[in-house]
Amino acid sequence: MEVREIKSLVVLMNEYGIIELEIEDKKGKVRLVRGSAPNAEASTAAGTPARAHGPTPLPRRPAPAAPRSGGPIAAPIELADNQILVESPMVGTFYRAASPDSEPFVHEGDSVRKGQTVCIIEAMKMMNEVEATAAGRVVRIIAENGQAVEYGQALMVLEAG
Amino acid sequence: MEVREIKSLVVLMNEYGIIELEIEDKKGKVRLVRGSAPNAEASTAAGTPARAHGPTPLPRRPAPAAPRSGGPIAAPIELADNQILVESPMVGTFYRAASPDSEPFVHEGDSVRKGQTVCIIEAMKMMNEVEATAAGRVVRIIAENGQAVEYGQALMVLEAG
Amino acid sequence: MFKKLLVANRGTIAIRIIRACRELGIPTVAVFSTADKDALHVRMADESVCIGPPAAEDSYLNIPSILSAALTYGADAVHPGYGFLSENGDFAEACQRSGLQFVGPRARHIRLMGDKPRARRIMKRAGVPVLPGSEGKGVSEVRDALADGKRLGFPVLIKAAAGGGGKGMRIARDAGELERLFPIARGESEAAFSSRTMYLEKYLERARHVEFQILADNHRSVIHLGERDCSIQRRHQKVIEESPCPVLTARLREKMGKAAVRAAEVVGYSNVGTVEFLLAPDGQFYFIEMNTRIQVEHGVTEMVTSTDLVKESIRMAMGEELGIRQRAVTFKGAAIEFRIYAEDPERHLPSPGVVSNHHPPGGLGVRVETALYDGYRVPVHYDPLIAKLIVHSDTRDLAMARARAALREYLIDGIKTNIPLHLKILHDPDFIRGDFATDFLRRYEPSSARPSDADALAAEKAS
Amino acid sequence: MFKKLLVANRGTIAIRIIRACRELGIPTVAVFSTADKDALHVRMADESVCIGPPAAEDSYLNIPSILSAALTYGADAVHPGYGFLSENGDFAEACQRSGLQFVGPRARHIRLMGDKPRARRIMKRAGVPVLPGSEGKGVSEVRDALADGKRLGFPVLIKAAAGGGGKGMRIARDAGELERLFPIARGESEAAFSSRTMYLEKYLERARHVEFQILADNHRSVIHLGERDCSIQRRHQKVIEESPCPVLTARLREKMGKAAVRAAEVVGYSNVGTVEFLLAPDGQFYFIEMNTRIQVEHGVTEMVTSTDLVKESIRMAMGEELGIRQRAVTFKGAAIEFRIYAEDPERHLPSPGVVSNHHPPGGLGVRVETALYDGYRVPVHYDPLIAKLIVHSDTRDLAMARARAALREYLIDGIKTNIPLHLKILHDPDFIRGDFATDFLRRYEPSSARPSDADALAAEKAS
Repeated sequence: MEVREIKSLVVLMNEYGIIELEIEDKKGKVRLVRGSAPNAEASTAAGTPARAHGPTPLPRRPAPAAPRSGGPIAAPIELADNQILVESPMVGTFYRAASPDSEPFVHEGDSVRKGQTVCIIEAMKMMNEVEATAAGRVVRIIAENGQAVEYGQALMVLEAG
Repeated sequence: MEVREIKSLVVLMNEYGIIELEIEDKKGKVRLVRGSAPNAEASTAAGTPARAHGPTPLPRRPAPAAPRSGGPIAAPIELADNQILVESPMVGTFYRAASPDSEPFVHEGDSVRKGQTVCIIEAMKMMNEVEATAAGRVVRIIAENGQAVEYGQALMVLEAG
Repeated sequence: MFKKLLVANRGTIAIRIIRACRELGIPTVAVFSTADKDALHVRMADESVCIGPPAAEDSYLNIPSILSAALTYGADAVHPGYGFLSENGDFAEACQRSGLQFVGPRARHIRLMGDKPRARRIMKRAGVPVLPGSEGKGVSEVRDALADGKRLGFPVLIKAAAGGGGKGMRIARDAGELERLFPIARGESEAAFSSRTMYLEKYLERARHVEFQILADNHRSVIHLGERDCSIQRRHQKVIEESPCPVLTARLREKMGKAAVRAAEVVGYSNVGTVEFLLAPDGQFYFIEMNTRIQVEHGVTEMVTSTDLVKESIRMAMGEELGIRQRAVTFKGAAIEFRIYAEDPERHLPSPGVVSNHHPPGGLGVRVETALYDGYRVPVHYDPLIAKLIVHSDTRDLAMARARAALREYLIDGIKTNIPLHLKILHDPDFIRGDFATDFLRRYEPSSARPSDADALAAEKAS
Repeated sequence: MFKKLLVANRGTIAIRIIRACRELGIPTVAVFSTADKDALHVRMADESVCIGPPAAEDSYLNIPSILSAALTYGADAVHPGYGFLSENGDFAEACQRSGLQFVGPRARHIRLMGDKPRARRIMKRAGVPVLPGSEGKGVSEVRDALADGKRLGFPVLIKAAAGGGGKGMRIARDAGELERLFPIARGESEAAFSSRTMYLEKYLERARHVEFQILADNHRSVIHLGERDCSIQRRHQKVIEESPCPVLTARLREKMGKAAVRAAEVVGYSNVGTVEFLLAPDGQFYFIEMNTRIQVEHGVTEMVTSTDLVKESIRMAMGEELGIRQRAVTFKGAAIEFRIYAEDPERHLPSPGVVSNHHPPGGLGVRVETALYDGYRVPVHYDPLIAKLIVHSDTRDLAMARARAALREYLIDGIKTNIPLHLKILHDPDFIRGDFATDFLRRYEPSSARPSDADALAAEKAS
């Protein structure tokens, strides 16, 4: 699921007053919970003009699960006790391989050593290698190849073992 | 206790963040409860300029015991089951007697018939007689002679029997 | 300077008056009904008095209660705001008799302008163009109405002589409709104003509502502060007002402004007032009535002329002289007001409730007049106008851009508002071009609930 | 027109820039640190990107992160706001190298004006009066400083050549103080700017801080938009700014304005900028420095000149021409800005916390610029400026009356603010008369904690 897809879900939730939304597909699971339902009934009634004209959803109170896509404040990714996240150390573009022709650094199911390069973040034309912070198995690759990612955004899930 | 005295108490409470205040003296008992403490810590810290310069206390949420003096929204007057209030039917000036030389219509402790005149509200130079809505005993006269009263303001407490 | 001023109103206009008094250093007394005990104007005023139960007749329209409050609390002036008692000659007179300065015109001017056929006669004599219509004191019988209708040619508008707020108003497109609708309109007038007297006016197609702001002192100086185009109306409610009117030429503005000043001068009017005209597509304009009070939409004139009309109304009431001559009045940029109503924007039903997430817009050229606050319960008893957003910029296009940005920022939860409707209008090509008349908003009526002609056209008479 | 603009800032100025972009129809990208995930600018922008952890060096001062965000999200322009990277020549240059239009002056102008002794030399050559002070490239050794001090006569002000924000600044009242304080100031400069180069300026008693707003296009047209008096300062913070300066004559305004324009013209400056002067009690004025960015207090100039400076800065950056000539610039009324800081008004300590009961004032001539909302947690990591209240009216007296009314309405709970201090100042007879200099606020320091001369006088250099 791409950032823009999640964003449009969030807009939908906001417009139609959905409080909780859970989607599970082959790419993973997304669970979005709005802390309160500020715009549900009131400002954005049915028949509201399109988003471009519509009121900007402002925060009521900083909800723990505020509707942000990606990033450290994203929809929470549920981790088992023996799982850790590989997070983006910077803003940039996520690549799974060193070049378009190369093989991805890792696939889901692969085992990795601590310090092994698992992906690249391109920022300012520089390719920054992201290393596994611990040995383990790649159980899920969250980011899409070529996707814009922000600081702290979850890229992969590693499982110890 | 006069309206202006209560008002200054309310201002004090607001300025120093007092939530609840109870005063009992020979004239009666005043109990003021602030539903929330909006200005306590923040806008009106110690050393705030005098009221005339200070921020206007605005309501946070309509508190059930909002700090208003007199009137139907006044500090709640606690009534026993067999007690009722005589309330002002209009805005005006409360008088206990028909003229400055006359005897008051009633004193605390007096028994009254239903329909008996218990006081006068002067409004627009007209003297409006206020009648007891039930038979009973005047257990407390709340309003001060010559005091400005508003619509619905509690004037006296009657006790059945 | 007044010692103390009683604000005989509630909501946004009460806030507006209290702010003006604070700037002038005049202490204020607010009055309120038991339904308004938590209202913002009660908290903002220096003192406040409960004057009665929720029903307006028993509180905000209760003259003895309000006068008693003013006298008991030591006020020497009363500002009526708009609505309620603001155009009640008896109230103005009772204030003066009680030694209270009424902030507004003299009682006889309120009464004169409240009698619509009489106002028409006076204006006609003074050379102010009026719409062709019933002559004399009006008509009460269908027979006379039919004669007038034939003389004028259809369509005609049936109006109540004591009218206001669109009550007793119907459009008749032929003699048959007139015969059918006249008794209905007269019945409404009897119910609302205890008056059977009606009058007919020629109905103008595709007309705009263009009104001029008047400012007059007690020393016979009268100026106008330009116009407001209030054509965007829904039934009895103006919805959007702007200044300048997008189609007015400088020449026509001068001509209409002079007519408006003449209308006030001829009766010796004082304080603030508004002369309302219909502007036909051919550039002809016609007096319809004069409102003898501050208007809801006074803010747009304040923005383009840098004048504080509420402070001026108080200054005039204190007998001060107008400090400005007509030729010194200048206009800067364009201002648009958006009335925010607590209503379902689709179904146009009132939407009372408890306000949450109140986040008004701010910044350059953005002015909000509101009595809302977080946690406030909008009462069911009164007008659903809860806020006014006024934007000001160099041009109408820039003001519209600013309005779109501001309305997107505006958050009011807990109740429904017409903010989405305003955003739709701001993307309507005809509105953007300035090409509209008083029937513009009919296109945004829900198709299932499109009102009858008669209803929609009553919009022509919004106050 | 820019395709997309990245706002490289936070707080009120980020909101201000986003509003301007909305009006211009330019989509925006907000950047934020993890401490600002719930900040208003993040919600208001069309897109937003987390660029790092709370510490400013790792997020809002992190040039690669911000550039990467701009390129990754497809922006073609960057607005730096004020503070953070707004006066960093390397950032401006890096933007241009990455194909991003930097909304501000060229990198070399930022660098030139950032080198204070160099700016002084250029201004002196151009005939702009500068304070007597160190000549050439400045001084690094106590011995040279003492020689300068003797030549100038005491008191003197020690300043850092790369200075800003009051760092490395001390007043020396005699040679002994100079000898003692110079190494301390130099140490501060080394720590803050990695520079040992200092310079001395003659210290002016009872001077006012008067600055001129410059607007310049890329086609060598430069105008000024009048002055702002920013004398009400506490240590490194301006607290109240107003336009016009209460003591400036029309003649002096013209003279200072011309000097300010010349300062910009002589270097070929473009975009918005501010030329700061000290105005002595005898009417002499002296260039102190030029700020090469939008200022916090730009709003007061916007009110009195009806100019949208942020929109203008974006227009200039797109290469558009100034649409207005100097003689067409007119000034209307008086505007005053009150900076609202999240701080204890008595002890001047920052007061972070969760905002509740947020109720900003509104109405005619009242403008609020804020990034607050109910429930927002003011973070500890950044500047405590949380809002700006700007009032505008016909005269300074009326503006002060409006400010008193507005500040009484202003409610912000959950944190302490300096609103009570503003109300005190608005009742101070000297402030009311306009009779003050940069040391005015010392009288409101808590007596127990009255800061040393050196600290208080560093106020002279507030940015």
